[in-house]
Amino acid sequence: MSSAIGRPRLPEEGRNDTRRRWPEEGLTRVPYWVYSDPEIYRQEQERIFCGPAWSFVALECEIAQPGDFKRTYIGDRPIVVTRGKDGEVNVFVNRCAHRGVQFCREQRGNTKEFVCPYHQWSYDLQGNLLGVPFKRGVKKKGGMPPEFDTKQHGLRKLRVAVRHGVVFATFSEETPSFEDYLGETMLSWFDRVFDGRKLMLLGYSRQLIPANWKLMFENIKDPYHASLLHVFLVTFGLFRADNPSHVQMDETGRHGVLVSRKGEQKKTEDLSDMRNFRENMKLNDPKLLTPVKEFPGDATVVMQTLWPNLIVQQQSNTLAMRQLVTRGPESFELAWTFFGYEDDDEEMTQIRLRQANLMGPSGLVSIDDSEVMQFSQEGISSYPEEAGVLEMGGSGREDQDHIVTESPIRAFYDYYRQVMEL
Amino acid sequence: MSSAIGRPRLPEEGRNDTRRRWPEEGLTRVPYWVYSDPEIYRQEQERIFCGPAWSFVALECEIAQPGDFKRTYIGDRPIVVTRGKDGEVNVFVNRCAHRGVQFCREQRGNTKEFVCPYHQWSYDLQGNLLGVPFKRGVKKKGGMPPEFDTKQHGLRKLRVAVRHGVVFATFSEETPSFEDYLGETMLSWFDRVFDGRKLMLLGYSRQLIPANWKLMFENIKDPYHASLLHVFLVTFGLFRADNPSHVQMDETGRHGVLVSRKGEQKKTEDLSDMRNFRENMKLNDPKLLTPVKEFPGDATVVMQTLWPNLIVQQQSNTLAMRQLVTRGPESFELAWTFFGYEDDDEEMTQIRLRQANLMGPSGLVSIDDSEVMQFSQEGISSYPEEAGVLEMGGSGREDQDHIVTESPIRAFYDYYRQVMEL
Amino acid sequence: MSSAIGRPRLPEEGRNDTRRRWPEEGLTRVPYWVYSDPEIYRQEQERIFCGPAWSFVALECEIAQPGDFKRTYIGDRPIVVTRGKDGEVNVFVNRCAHRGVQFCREQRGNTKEFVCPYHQWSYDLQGNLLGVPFKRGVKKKGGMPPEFDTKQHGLRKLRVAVRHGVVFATFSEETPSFEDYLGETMLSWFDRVFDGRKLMLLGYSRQLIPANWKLMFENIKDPYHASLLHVFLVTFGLFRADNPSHVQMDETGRHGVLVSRKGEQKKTEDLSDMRNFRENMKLNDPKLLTPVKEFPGDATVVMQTLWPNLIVQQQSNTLAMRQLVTRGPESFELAWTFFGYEDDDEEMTQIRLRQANLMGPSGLVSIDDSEVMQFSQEGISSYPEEAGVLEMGGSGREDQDHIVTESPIRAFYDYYRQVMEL
Amino acid sequence: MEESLKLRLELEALYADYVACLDDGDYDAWPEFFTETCLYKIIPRENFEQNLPLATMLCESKGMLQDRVYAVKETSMFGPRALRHLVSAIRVTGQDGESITAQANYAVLQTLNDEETKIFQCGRYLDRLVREDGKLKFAEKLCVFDSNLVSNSLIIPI
Amino acid sequence: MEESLKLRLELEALYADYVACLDDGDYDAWPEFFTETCLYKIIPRENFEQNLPLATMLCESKGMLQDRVYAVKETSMFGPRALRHLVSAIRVTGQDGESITAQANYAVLQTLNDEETKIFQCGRYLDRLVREDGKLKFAEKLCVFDSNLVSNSLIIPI
Amino acid sequence: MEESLKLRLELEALYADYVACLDDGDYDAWPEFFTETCLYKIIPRENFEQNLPLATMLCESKGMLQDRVYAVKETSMFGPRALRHLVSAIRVTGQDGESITAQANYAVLQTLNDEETKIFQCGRYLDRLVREDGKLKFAEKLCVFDSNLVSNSLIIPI
Ligand code: FES
Ligand code: FES
Ligand code: FES
Ligand SMILES: [Fe+3]
Ligand SMILES: [Fe+3]
Ligand SMILES: [Fe+3]
Repeated sequence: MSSAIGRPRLPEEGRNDTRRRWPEEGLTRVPYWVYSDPEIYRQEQERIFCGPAWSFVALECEIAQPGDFKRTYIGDRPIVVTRGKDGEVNVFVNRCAHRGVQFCREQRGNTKEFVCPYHQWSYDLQGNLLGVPFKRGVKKKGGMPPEFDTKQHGLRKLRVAVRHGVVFATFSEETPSFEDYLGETMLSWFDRVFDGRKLMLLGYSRQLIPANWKLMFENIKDPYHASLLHVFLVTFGLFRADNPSHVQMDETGRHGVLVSRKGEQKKTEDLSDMRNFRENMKLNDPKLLTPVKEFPGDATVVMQTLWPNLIVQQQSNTLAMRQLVTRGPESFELAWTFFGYEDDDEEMTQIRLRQANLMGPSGLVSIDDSEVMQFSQEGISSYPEEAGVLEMGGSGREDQDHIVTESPIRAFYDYYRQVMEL
Repeated sequence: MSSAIGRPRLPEEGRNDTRRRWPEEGLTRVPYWVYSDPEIYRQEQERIFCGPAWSFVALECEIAQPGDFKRTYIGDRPIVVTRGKDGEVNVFVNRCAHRGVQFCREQRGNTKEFVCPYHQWSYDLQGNLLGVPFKRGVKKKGGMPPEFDTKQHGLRKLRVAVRHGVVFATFSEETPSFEDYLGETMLSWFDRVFDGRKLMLLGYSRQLIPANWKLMFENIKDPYHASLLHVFLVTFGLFRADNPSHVQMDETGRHGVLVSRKGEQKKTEDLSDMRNFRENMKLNDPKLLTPVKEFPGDATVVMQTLWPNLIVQQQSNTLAMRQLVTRGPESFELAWTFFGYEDDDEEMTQIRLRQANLMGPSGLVSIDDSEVMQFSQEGISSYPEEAGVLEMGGSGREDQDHIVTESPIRAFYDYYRQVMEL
Repeated sequence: MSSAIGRPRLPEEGRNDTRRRWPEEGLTRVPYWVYSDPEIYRQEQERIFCGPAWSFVALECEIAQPGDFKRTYIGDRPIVVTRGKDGEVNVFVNRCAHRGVQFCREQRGNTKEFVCPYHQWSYDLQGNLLGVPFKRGVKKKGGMPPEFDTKQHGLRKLRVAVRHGVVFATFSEETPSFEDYLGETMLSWFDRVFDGRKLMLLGYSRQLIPANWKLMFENIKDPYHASLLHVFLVTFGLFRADNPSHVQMDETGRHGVLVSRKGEQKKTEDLSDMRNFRENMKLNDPKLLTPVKEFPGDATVVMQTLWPNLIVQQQSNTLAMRQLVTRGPESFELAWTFFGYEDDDEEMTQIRLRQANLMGPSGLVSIDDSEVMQFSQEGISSYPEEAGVLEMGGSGREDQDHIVTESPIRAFYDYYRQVMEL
Repeated sequence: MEESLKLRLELEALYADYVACLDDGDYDAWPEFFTETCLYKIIPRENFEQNLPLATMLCESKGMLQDRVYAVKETSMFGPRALRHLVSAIRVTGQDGESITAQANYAVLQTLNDEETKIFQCGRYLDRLVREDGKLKFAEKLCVFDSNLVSNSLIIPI
Repeated sequence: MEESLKLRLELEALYADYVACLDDGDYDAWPEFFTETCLYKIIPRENFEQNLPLATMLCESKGMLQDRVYAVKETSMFGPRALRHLVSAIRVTGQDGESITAQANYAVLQTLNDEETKIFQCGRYLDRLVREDGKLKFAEKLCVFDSNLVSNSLIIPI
Repeated sequence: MEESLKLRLELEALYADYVACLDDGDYDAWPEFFTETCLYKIIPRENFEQNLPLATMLCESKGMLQDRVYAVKETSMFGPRALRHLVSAIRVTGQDGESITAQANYAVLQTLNDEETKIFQCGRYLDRLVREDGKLKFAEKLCVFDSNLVSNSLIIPI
């Protein structure tokens, strides 16, 4: 953060400590101390979440009307997203400029202004300080000094980028434009779901996952696990290792996309490695798995990971933003915002809601992931001196046209190490 | 603490770390790392609570009879307050001199001696070691070495000061007399409530507040908030910004008093800033707000803050000690001891009990404060590099004859920085 | 741990900090910071639990059949104990060699192999990596690099020692043989209960005790407390200070044994120091205290403490392993495994089960201990600069033929300081 | 059916309605469970056991209950929360011509924004009821809570 | 005995059987508490209050309930756990010729390996029941949970 | 009223009295809920499920219950605490000429000095009752607790 006062700096010691030296193997290893060390976590807040990165904060449809607001976080820092009277989207800290009160308490709402409960300093929807009660004192006594300038004491504002209904924000002045930040390839995948149609909010799900936030990114950037861990997917033919699939990254390696296509639901020889395969299973109520084709191309699942806090999920017809809110080194909140399009008819909405059973805290697919993340943290945290092995698909970090690879995870940590100077 | 063994010293590093540098603005800023940094908390225990300061520990009426005791804390250190057979008040640590057991487990009681459950070392009401079982062994074997001197192994005693029924204690030999410690002005305010009449215990309330302990002092040293935050007070005319009021501090700035007088319950122009004002509200049962004049002068509310752990509350006829017990950097227990005078008649007691509805964990006034402290901590703790702004009433730390000021808070931190060498 | 990558080293600073300097008195003092300092805890994990020491992990009868396994911990590090097809016992980490998942989730069971849920890497009962799905890719794409050697990627194995039905394991290559590790004296006491007869598992009890793990060893190595704290023992004549008793240690001081004999249930003059003595108490149902003589010699209670995580309990006819599982500096799990012998008849089993009422989380004796450990931690943790006094029975660390001594505790810390370089 | 059993079943229904009223946030209806001259107290165990008269919350009439409701709805500042009562072991402990005494165990679970559900407090209801126009009303309701320590503020009645 | 009381007592027995079925892990029996065309939803309070249609778990027929059971038993990967329901304040809130509406408070306590018991979630059942062959069945069961935040995964139905 | 319903209501009253007795600390009265030759066990789920015979607390007669009470009152050393039982889903699961089997879910909340209330344990009562002089008594009471892990000591019976 660019504030001049008392800014935390990394103690030199922190950088050179042998306890925080990356294994010599480089890209093919991730040392386990990155998942639990409190000092690493502190630096992540500063360098990553408050650094030059666009964090997802809202969908426009969550704050459709002037005066609408949403309360959320970037990293663990509380912020507020509003729509001003002019229709523009604003983002500022949820921390009173006076003495720090987290003044906004409702998850969502509509307001004309924000009034801090403590001394009723009031702010407009842009975060500007409107009023300081008794600023000129009472009966000619007290009040703020004459040189006190309300313009200097507004809420700290974040830069905002809105693209096709999705709102991002950044604490840093150095973050490039959102389009440059994503890069051409990632932007085109982003625009596949966010094609300019108005979005419609379907609802929220929230999980508190007892694991380091990076394990969530590893999970989604890991196509290798899908056909092995997710028996439901495999049993009902939604995903298989031999489906035509590919992974792509942006140039920096921080963003990525996993694309796959529905395969068949029968046994082939390539699947001898999938011990969980069951042939010919049928649902009692097949409505759940009756997808409707709606996107161009033949991809049925597209999972896009956007540094540092977002996963855009398109799994058949269930669409969701998965926002990561860090809560210390060993825990994060996964906040799901499910949505559809304003032009969906009732039946389409019902299909989306029904398929939401696949994802979220009770997701027939995602349960496996949230459980396995907990198991990972429990294996990792008491062995900080050990390291994970990332050798599937080689040791590089390039795009690949199959899913038997950990390339996207290597790419992620390649960028991570740069930002963290590790 | 003056113990010679293994005494923690501040690592030099801790003092010079740029992460712990006070903002250049000085008195008008409080950096947010003081509310959450564990190392700052550790130093506060040592320098403040175990330092040269008188901490409130009991009312005499809580331990009226010889043998009566009370279990409590200074900072986070467990202690016991007793009344000896000689009628004197004693304070010592609640930590067996043998191997550290917190031997006293009941909140209050009466006893002839304290016996540690582990090996039944026994202590008298002064904390002297009375007996060590099998000190001379059994059947001529074992026991303590001949040079073992029970006089050297009593419970660590604290110095005690009792004034007009109120008991204070200190770990330090350097603390001046209680009277000098308070200073003339503070002492006269103290003596206003504690005028020598015997006190009568009415009962306890305890809250666990998820905020740094200093936020409680800021709250009570902040007359500016009362007419803005406390809608109940304002609605029913108990406090208003235009009431005649003033704040006073001792010379060091560590203690303070906020004095105010009941005003009228109608709208005047000075109140245009009070958005919560409602005219002509009446209670369904007006008994709650039917105060009886009992103190000399016209002050209706006097809140005195005594460094480092006490607030003396006189709000109309409800009297209470509010003792701060720290529980880590982000949490403290607020222990309320409500009292009256022994010469109160039954009706007066009932008035006090009824008005206790204004204060405590369910206080019609104090709920607002405990909630806002939580909101403060939630706004502050993830932005440690930012700072609060204290410019109301100028930038000095002098007494003021109005309430539109943060002068007492500036005075508090002025002294705090000296003690903490920050 | 001998892993080469990113191994934590002690920062020099940690060793010289005056906050971590042992009191000059040496053996007769234990500074209270050893019970709560997180850095001390971290070093204990590395130097003690992952160091050259045999930790108890299982009874053979818990994993009687090939394929049987048990999930447990050494220090706070998760491990698995298995019986291979060859009947041999194996111990390895419960942390997938791929990316760290704690793959074994059931407390006990029987299996042919372990399959990590994340990517289904499979391991045999020795911890060898058997299979990596899609190792050679799918449709000729992806997979592991050709040089990937499954032999190099098994689960980290621990060394195993089995003696008379009891299984120990160590992370270190330097740990001497189990027999040398115990030494002759300790081994003979060990062999008293574990005489080669097959054991029979009776069941588990687990407690989460809010105290540092070393307080548990102090407690059992402290014969001084038994006749004072345990009123039940004394009231019903199971243990008295004047019973013939002795304490023995191995040469290093790390292991110990407390041996005592049942005394009489009447008052003698030596007992004037036992304030809890009650004469002539009788149980309503005396079955509870009707022991059967079963071991050679006249000892009725033998409590053996084996560094770093085991207490072998023989209290009359109730036999149990008490395993210490650390959970941070201020908490540990005490895992009790009660057992008998395979050749016990039904009545003997019932006697053991009945006498189990004396021990465990509801033990008529052990309740006192677990409560007093909590009280100790609560007295100790906020006074880190103070120290416990160990002068009972002198200042040495030799064997003694009575119980009025703290010699075994001094011996324990003598060894502890060596290992910890404190 | 015996009278005593009938009474217990009636009480169970009353307690169910009472806690549903609070958990649903229907605060205006809450005073209607009481008589005009009722006594309502929430009191920590330590004061109760030591015979110290101080209550954490004290209402000496239905009017005071209504004033509490006014404060909760109009004047108090507090963060959003959900409360959930569990009541168990409802027992009629006495009965004379005029009134009925009853007891029950309760627990109140509280959920704040962004947090997991926590036990807010648990304790015992010690109640005296009378019949008005056929309906049972609380003439006295004592909530003695076990913890002494309140998790920040106790805003909504128990 | 009055009809309304009789119904309440019948409901209490039904809820007791329902939670025992889940706590005992007898998942195959669970769908039998519902009608063929039932609607079952677990929904966070925020969606419920904001009229957002998304449910955390949604079953639109007994078949879907059975599919959930199949997933719990055969396809989902999750750590061992014990669940324990507490139900309180069961109330009949409406009744017409065809169906009965009822409410209750619930809390679910969860215990994972090596951990102490925690509140997994609490909330309100909002149910509609019909009688089939003399037995009450859930035609609609809504579990609105207070916490919004799920403690990792919600695997077993509530 | 049907006999089975009557029995359930009688059991509900019995459980309410039973937990009130314990929560009120009226330990001397506790053995009176049992027969002379009763069997009382508190047993962790893992032992119960693995058929391991070890109990955390085992009393094989009313005399042993009384001895436990003596220990709690006279010999055991432990810190002050408040306990609070919640019982739910009481069900009669069997009945023959001589005895009745019943089950219920329970949770025990514990409050220590200076601490907030915590779940001490939860689990299931598995009981067998017989009638003595018209009153139901526990011939067997099994408390199977979910957590395996006891929060320090289990001193007071469940
Ligand atoms: S802290 Fe917000 S107005 Fe003072
Ligand atoms: S610790 Fe207190 S007597 Fe030993
Ligand atoms: S983490 Fe175990 S197989 Fe990948
Ligand atoms: Fe997945
Ligand atoms: Fe205030
Ligand atoms: Fe002991």
